[in-house]
Amino acid sequence: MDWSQVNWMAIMPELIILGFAVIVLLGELFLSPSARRSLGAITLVGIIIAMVGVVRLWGVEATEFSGMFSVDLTANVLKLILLITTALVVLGVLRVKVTLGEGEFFSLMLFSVLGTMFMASASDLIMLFIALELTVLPAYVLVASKKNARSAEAALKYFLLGIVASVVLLYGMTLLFGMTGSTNFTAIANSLHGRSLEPMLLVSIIMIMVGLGFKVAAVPFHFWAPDVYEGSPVPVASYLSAGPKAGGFAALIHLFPVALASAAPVWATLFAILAVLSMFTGNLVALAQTNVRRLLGYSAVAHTGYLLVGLAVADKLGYLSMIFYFFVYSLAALGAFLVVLATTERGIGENVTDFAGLHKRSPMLAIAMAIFLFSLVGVPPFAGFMGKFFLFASAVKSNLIWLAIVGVLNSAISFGYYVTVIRQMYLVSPESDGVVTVSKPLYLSIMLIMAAVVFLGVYPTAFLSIIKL
Amino acid sequence: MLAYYLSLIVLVPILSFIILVIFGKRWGDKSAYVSIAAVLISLGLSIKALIDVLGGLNTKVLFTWASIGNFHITFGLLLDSLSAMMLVVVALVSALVQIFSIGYMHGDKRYGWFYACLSMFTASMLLLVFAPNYVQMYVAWEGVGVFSYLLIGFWFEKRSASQAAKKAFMVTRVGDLGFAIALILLYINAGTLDMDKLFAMHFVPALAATISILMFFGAIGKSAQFPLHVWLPDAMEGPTPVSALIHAATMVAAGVYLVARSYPLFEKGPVSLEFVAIIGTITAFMAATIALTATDIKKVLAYSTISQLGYMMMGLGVGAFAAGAFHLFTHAFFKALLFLGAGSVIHAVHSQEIFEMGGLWKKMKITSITFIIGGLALAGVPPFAGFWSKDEIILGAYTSGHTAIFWIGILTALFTAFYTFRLIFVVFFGQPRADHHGGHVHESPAVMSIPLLILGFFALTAGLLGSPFVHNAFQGFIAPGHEAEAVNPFVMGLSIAVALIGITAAWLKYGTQVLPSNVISKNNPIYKLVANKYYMDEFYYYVLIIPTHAVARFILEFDQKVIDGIVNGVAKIIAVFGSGMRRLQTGYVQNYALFMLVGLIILIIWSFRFLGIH
Amino acid sequence: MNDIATYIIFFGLSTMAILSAIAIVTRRNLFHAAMFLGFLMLVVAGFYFLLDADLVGMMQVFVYVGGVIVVLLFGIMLTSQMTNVRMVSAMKQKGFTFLAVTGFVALLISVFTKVNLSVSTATAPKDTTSLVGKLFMTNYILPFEVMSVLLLAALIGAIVIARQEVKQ
Amino acid sequence: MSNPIITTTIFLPLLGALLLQFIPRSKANLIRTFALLVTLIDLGLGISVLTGYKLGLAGMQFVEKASWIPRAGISYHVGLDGISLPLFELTLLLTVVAVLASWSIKNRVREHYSLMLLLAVGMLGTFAALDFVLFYIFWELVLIPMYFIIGIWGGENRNYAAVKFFLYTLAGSVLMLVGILTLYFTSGLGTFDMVKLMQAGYHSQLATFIFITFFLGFAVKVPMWPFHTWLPDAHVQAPTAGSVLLAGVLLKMGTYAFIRIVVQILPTEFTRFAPVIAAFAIISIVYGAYTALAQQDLKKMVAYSSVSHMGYVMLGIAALTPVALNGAVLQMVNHGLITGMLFLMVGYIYERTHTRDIAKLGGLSIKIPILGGMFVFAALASLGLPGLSGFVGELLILLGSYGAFKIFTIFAVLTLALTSFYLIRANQNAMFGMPQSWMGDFKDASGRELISALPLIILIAAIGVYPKPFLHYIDPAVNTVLQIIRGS
Amino acid sequence: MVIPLSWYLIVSAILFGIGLIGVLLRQNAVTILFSVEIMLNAANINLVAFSRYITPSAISGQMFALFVMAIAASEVAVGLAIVLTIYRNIQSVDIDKINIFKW
Repeated sequence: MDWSQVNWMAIMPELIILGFAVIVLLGELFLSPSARRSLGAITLVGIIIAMVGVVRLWGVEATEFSGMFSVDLTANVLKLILLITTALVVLGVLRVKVTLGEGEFFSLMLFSVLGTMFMASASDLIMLFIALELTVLPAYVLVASKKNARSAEAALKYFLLGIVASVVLLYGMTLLFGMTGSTNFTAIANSLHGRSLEPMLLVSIIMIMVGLGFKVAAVPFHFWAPDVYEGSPVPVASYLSAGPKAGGFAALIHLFPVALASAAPVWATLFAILAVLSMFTGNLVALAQTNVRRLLGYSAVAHTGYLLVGLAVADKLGYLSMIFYFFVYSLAALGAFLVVLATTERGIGENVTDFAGLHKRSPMLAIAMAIFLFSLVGVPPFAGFMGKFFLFASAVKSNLIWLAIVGVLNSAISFGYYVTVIRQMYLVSPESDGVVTVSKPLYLSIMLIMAAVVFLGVYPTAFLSIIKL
Repeated sequence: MLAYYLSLIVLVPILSFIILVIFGKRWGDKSAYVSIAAVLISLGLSIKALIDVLGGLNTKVLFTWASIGNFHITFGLLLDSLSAMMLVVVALVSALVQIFSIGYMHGDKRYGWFYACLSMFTASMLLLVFAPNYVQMYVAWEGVGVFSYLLIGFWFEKRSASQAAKKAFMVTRVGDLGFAIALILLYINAGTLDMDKLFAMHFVPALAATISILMFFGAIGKSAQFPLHVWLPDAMEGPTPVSALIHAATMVAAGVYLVARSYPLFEKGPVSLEFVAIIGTITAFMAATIALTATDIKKVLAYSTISQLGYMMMGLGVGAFAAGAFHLFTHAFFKALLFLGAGSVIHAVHSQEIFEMGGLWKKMKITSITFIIGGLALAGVPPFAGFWSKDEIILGAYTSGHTAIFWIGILTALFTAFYTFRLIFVVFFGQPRADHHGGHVHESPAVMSIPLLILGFFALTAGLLGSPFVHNAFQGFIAPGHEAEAVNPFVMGLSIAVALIGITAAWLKYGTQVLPSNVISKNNPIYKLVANKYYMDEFYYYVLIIPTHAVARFILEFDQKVIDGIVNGVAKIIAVFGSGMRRLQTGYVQNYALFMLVGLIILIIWSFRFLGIH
Repeated sequence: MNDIATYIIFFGLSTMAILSAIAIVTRRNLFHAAMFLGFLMLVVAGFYFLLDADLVGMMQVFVYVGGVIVVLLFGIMLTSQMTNVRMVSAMKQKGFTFLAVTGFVALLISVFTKVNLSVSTATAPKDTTSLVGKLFMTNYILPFEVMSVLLLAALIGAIVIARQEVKQ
Repeated sequence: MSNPIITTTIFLPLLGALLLQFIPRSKANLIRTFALLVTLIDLGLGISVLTGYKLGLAGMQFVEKASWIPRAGISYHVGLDGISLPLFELTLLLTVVAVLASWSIKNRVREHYSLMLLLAVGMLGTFAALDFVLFYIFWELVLIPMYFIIGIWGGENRNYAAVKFFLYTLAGSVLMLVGILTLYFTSGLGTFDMVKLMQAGYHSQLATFIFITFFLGFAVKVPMWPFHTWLPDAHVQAPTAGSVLLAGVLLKMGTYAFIRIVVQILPTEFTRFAPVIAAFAIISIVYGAYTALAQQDLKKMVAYSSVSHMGYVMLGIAALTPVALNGAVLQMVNHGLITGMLFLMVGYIYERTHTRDIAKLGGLSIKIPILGGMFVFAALASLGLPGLSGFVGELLILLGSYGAFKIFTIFAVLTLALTSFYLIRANQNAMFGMPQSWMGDFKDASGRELISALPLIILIAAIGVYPKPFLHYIDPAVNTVLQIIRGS
Repeated sequence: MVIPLSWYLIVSAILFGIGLIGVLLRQNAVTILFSVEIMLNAANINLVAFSRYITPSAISGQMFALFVMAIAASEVAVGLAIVLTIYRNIQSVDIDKINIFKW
């Protein structure tokens, strides 16, 4: 390998993140406790610089490192989404006491982000698997970072199920490797091209699907999600609601349509089934929830269902719609979690009823939360609607009208639980009149997300033209 | 110019209405003058119109009310002999009633509103009379209905009054549905609702008959024909001048006017005329029998009105078009007179029960005399107005070969004479029965008695216009095509005879008490049947109203339990599913892992089975 | 190595692997279980050698037996009593688990027996160690680097949550 | 495009709502006045549209078009024709009325008016939108403010009603979204532009499916039996202004959408299914009338009467004759005015009596003659009294429908008796009779209340007395619609 | 090359299944980690066997297996740390005592 031929620019964003992760980690070691406060800001700077790096790679289509790593539009967009949401999380927790030392916390987060970025660019099974582990291992740690029983339980569940899923994924990958003799996506695709669908391939596909389905919390591999969303420290839950999933979807988008293209009819159908199961399970069970974070956890499951519609469609429109929806979903879900963060920071509980009269105690938080929830329902003019619009459009275009119908009906059902929060915020009078103050960065973060949710709902072209939908 | 003054006939009362709605409350008693002035202007212009028509004018003023594509609904003013005659009658009676009301309604707290309604009622009625097409007819028809509703329910604090108003509105509305359907059928089959165009068209007799009969349903309701007459007696809850205006001269006559107006259409389907005749006859007879037993002065008059309206329908039905119209004309005067007279009496004795009155002759000379004139006209004693017209109708039945109708008509005439004079003898003669009124009873003020006198004059003379002495000038004017029959001595003699017999019988029983008071036992089933108005109200109550409410309640129940139950049920099922599936999330990580494994296995097996891979 | 010997070795290894795996899962004494795990790793290393994967076999011995097992033993000693642990968790899913797992394994086996892969008859490279080393530095440089980051992250992560808070 | 008056009219309330946030919460009167001012200016703009509208022309006027989401063939495209213009104006008027009607709201005033102004944006946009996606967005946009208006200022059972309203209509409309998408992909035109879709003439195997989704979406909104049960709850629980706008405008969105979208884009399907629609319509008519008759709650009665009245509109639409369709459009406006006024009166009365139980009321015409009188007036208009606007619409609908649906039309006519029955019954029991003993002294209509009702009264009377000028706006547009139908 | 490829796969499948049973049934969190290790080894047997039989010259399967080993090590490290935290909180590593979050 000729080192000079490596396009270092291609992994520049990753290198930046890695660099900042190390810097932040070292900062924890060498800085005074008061100076460590600035590590969050440094992290933010790092992420923003990485964003610049991603943007500079716009339009680049390259495969580097012997086919391990590829840059394309999808990867770039997903990385950008990941970086944006992570930046918003970091901004949000800037003045929040995090559960570990700042340096540890942010560096672990950056490591996880790094893994996710590699997942988005992985074009080889080995790379994908390692990147996936890099994504989740720091995430397990972050979940456990509060070190109390709740945090530890969430972490343990996440971890145990996570490694089982990883093993299943790995086993599926071994079978795929055995079938094709290669770990490279393109090579796998070439090898599979024209071959009939063998049972082993099918088993392999399904096992891979399980592994990645776990990452994106698709039913029936979703069980960790509600428990973890409820049990992990709120800043971590905020991060989990958006970031790591990007990796899962990136992997799905790269692995299935690229490497497994020849089996598309099979896995498309399977994804449709998972989509339907996820939508129904997530939405129906969420109806019975009283804890806001748990509710958002189930809602995340349901949204995975919507997102999988893009894979069930199995065409470009489907994938791009999925990416768009992923973005708007992440924003809204993250926003909702940040609102929960803002309230829990002020000692307000996490039950739906604890939101009673929030409109009075903090009008802006309430408005923001309402907008996020309406966006999650998919009511215009918020971004969630536009996301669903394109997603279901792609389903209809591929004659999956039934799936679109299931999807839209589920959106309607989902209002049933989102509204319980809205109802508490606006229709019920507060038990305490105390004004909920929010730290400035967190407030800024929430407002930025709110603006984005409204803006993307009103003028989605801004984003669509970026992803060339 | 013509258009202006014709439209003013309608517009002036409308203007009065608008003014009174806004200022009536503030102006109080003075409101009357606005309304009266307006109606007098209308009357004057109507008379001018009549004179113009007598001078040969026959015109139509039209303007488009609504147009869709090339379908135009026009509104307009149709002036011909029939409408001119009606205009004058309506305006005249209305004017007199309004003047009378100054006295009668004196001190009422909703005085302005009363006159506003009277104005608008008059306007609606005039608009109806003018109608050159059925839409306008229908519009005015309903307008008349609603203002009669408001006027009957004028004393709406009284439960009975508001009930009566509701009943009047509802019952006439039921009839109107027939009218509405007729309208639709006309539009569908002819593409127009203009009368002259319709009358010039050719219709299949069956269709024409269907339409005519449906249209006649409207008349049945409005003109209180059997079986929809039940509202009119109750409507006596309204102030008496209202009864005089609405239930004598104008609104109830609208049905007759409708049939008269649509006569060419009815003639295209002759069956419909038979139907009209039969309904008219039944109504005339039945109402007359009920009137025999009624003891409320206004109720007696109400039933007599129904009966007389039946006569008019009978006349129209048997082909005596002119006679029917003529009776409409004469009846307007004498019945208004009788009602106003009754009003005067009620005003004086504060009671409507005839057996609480008596001996009023001495105290209320003008009222008594004019009332007796009215009674004679109603009973059909020559030369009073009613005689000439009624006789013509019976004659028409006779000559057209409707023998049964003829004899029933004669019998009804007998009853009419009897109940009329029963009323007169009981109320005006004999001893005052309720002494506590005695001392205060006195003649009504001039504003009340003068209208009585004027109407008395007309009741006396109006019939002469259509009498053979002037060669049936009225009939010739109204219906050039339907000249009156030549005088038939047999028929005329018979009708005079029955009138006199009836009066004598009444005198024997109530004037002198020669006849025992228990000629007919009150327990006699026939008496009971009649006294209970043939149980028509009960019939409607049990057959229509109760079932309607029951159905409504059932449907509501169905709506809440079944339809809304399904809606809520779906929501509940979804929620139940949710809480059921929630149980899968046991909290035990190994359960989760097992579920994942099971999911994996199921996916594999499913795809082996259904994706055709082996 | 003749064929029969190969067979014997394979069956021997297989039997030992399966038995030790069963032992791991069924032993009530955690220390014994750990020992069996170590033994299993060695057996698996035997498979690797049988498959001409010298380096992988060596790594198996070093990493697992020398690394993972030791870490696991630390874990055992830190967290709980080693002997007489309760076997089956309270969840009533024993029968169903056996059924499901057996079904799944049977399914896998039936797939494996039916599969018809084009087996290459080429011989494996003899010196995998240098080849692997070269590949790590060339084609696999990126995963290798990411792997090191992963190890770093895991290490830090393990430390930050395992350490006792001294501040309080 | 040089003078984007429609856009300005649609979005002015949004600007107003934003500006409203700068007025301190405590200055309730200033907030009210400002909101009133905004709606009045908007109404003024609307009137200038009305005067600028060229009569007798078919097709859209004041068309404004701009690129929006070009990749998906979605554009910002608004315009008005003779069908949408009256509804557009009605919305503007009723918004002013609603602002006046909610003057008495004391709590959370600023939120209330902000939501009301947002609601106006959605309603106006729905009627003006000529792009499917834009239409859908406005259509849904209405839900959010309405949810809050019912939910915050509603009656006892407001939460249930608000959620039911939202969920039910949402469930209907999301299906419609699938229909819209199917239409888009099967039309092959690659556009969501309604005008283009209308002109292109749509044929597809999936047309029936699309029709059904549209039908469900719109039928819920109208609402047609059996999708109506959200309505009584929502109407009854909503505050007065909410009820006025719900009944006055929101229901019209459904019928309007039937004419604008189903009839014009799926003419073949519509004609095929017209008898079914008519059957649903007639069931709504009869059913609504019966349920209204059985009501003890004045507001519920008015609510159920809406089901019945909207059935007439649907019958007129299903008939697809020029007369019936004209009648249907006119009747939409009429129903908006009349039922709006009925709800207004019921609301005002409730503010005084604190009960809507017909059995507990009585003699209100004595206690509060002006309000009582106006209620009677509205009730009479509602039962189709000639000379008032309800009659004209119903007459045209019935005249026009008979040719298409004989038996149905006869039933519709017969139901008029029931309509009178329940309204007259309400009149009699609530307005007439002696006042109940528990009643204290009530103040009669204040100037503000009178002014809020006055435009409605004038319009109801004006349309009833002389409908020709109003039909002048509607007729050419209806003709265009029918040409599409005939062309298919 | 006398042993058919499928035999290795079968052994791997059986080991995988035994590991799975351990994960699903054992009560002790540490034992579950053991069981996961069994499964990882099963996967690695696959990788190496495939590498030998399918692509003997390119040793990508072996490379993969090496990476898996490293990953297994890091997973064990993190996993044990988490188990340790649990132990500190509830003085037990019984998996069925970990049940705060449910439904």
